[in-house]
Amino acid sequence: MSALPFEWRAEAAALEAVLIVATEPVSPGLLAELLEISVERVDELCGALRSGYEEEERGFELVKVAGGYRLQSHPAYRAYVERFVLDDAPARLSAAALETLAIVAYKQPISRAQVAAIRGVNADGVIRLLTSRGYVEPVGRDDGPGQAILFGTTALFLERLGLDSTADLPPLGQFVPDTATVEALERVLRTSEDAPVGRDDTDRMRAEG
Amino acid sequence: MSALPFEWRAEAAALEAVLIVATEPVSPGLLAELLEISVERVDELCGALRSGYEEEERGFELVKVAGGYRLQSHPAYRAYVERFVLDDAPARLSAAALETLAIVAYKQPISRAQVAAIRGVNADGVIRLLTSRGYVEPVGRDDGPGQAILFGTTALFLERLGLDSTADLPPLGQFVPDTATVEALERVLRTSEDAPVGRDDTDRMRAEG
Amino acid sequence: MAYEVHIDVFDGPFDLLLRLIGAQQVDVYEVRLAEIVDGFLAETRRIGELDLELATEFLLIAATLVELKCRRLLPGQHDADLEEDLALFEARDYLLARLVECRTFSGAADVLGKLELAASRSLARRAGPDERFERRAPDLLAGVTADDVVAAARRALAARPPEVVPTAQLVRDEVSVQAALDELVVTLPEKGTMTFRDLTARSASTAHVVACFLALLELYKRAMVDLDQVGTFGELTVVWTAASPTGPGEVPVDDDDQLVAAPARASGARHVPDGSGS
Repeated sequence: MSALPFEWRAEAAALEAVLIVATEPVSPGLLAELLEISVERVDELCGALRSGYEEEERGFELVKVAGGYRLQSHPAYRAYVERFVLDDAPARLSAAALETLAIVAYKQPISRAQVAAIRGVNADGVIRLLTSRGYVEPVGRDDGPGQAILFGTTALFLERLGLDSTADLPPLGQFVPDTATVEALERVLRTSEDAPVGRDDTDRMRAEG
Repeated sequence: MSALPFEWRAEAAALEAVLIVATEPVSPGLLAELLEISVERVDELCGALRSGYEEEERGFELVKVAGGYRLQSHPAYRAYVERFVLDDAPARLSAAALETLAIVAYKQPISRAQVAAIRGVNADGVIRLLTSRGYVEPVGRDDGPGQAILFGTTALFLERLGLDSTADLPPLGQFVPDTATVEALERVLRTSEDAPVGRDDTDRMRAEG
Repeated sequence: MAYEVHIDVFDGPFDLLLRLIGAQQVDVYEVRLAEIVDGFLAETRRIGELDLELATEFLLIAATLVELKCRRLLPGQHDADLEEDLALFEARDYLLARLVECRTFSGAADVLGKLELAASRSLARRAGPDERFERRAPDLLAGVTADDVVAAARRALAARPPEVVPTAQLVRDEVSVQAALDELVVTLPEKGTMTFRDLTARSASTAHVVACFLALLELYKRAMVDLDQVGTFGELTVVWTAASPTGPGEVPVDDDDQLVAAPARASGARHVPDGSGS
């Protein structure tokens, strides 16, 4: 607190008081309203608190997730917290569930059929699982004749991934396979008989597994 | 933190990490066990943290209540917290939240996962709300490997419903209605309450009044 | 958990095989799909229950392998006319685009998994306001009666339709009436009398139940069983009436109803009668 300019201290402390009783991330807008200050000031104050906690090496930290500020335990003390909170740890998602979640996250709003088209298999079961976990929810209906339900990710999804908004997802472009990989795939798909699979090609690309 | 002797800092931070995630006061004995230090040391560390927060004029304070340590908002910022609690609080339970409460009432003791299995959607948010309002409380732990927390209804819940014990709840009976009845029920509910019959507990209940 | 294949040319997780083929380290020509499918079925039998996610993953990769293999087996471009050429190119581009898209999202999924893992190291504060603020919060149960609670409980406990696991598309074309018939002519003489419910209690899919039902009709047509049902939707009792036990394969089915083509869409499975009610 002492690092803050004197006139900011009371406001910063008021923020701390509200955040300590909050059960969900609190939006900067609501905080601004409560303290009767601007949203920019809220962001500035929270930034100052955050770096203060960091410098003082506190056991908690202030983060912005799912569009709001919240206090949480510092990852460095995970072992103690885990010992303290026995259950609650949500089960990790399987590879298939994560892949479907990634598709919904990047392509939302998206229908079951569109997810299935990308994954190449029926996605109903996985989407039901993700919905029951609260990561994904129906956000609307398609205009088309079938009026398919469209799905999007939830605030819980952002919270669980520690993201402020879906705009903070790493750009999809960086995951597109590089040219060499695409060319290798294309070679395999080539049907011409006079282009047998060359053994000398094998070193060009290593399997990732 | 800087006011503490260097060798104490990590322990004090670990205490902060546990206290920030705790929803109930944590006994010095449990804290000592978690950190593998003596109870006296826990009391010393908490004392140091407490006076540190005071000196730094933080918005939260460390207090000892009901035989345990807890972080809570500082009385100086009571007005902000009250405004926040009023602003944030829903005026009444949504149909979905009432259903979750009813499941706990009739099936107690019951874990979060079991509630979710019956509701078909994640119920953590609703259970958190019901717990924070004092209608539902942890009553034990499952014997199973996960040792999931089991929830039951509170005395406050009975009081608000004007019941002496949960045995006075109307019998659930062998109630397996056909689809038509269910639809009729839902229609009645929709018209008699202005609350929509939410299928999704994850979008938290909003104030209606 | 990933399903692993054990075949002559390869030993390891299935998706790795796909990647190796992509990297041209294993010739798709040398991969016998039947061997892989048999291995998978054996594994499924060993586990005892069908892991839907595993099976789905298996199908996705198997389908891609089949497509890859088809490309390799197709005649060279010299034999095809222009139109077929174009169609081939189109199909190839489509497949390539799909593979690239799949890879893109599996890369994104890896990163999401890492984010999730990192975030799980911290736990949010969720304590809420303490008792000093209790009286400030409005009573959420105002106006709620015990009758409202019991009504809500009934709604919650009874209104949800039973979960239908869409296994139908996983067994498409693999469930045959003949196979069901072969099972029945072994099981029924042994038991003499059985209810249809017991008969199909261990069926893995709706399609298998349907196959059993069709097989029963076949046996009924041949006067080898007697069927008895007390009223609509009542229990269906099957009595073996044929003189001597018959071995598998000895009762052939007409080719026409050989295969039970399960509905392609999972939602369709809900409308397939479970047989016990007709």
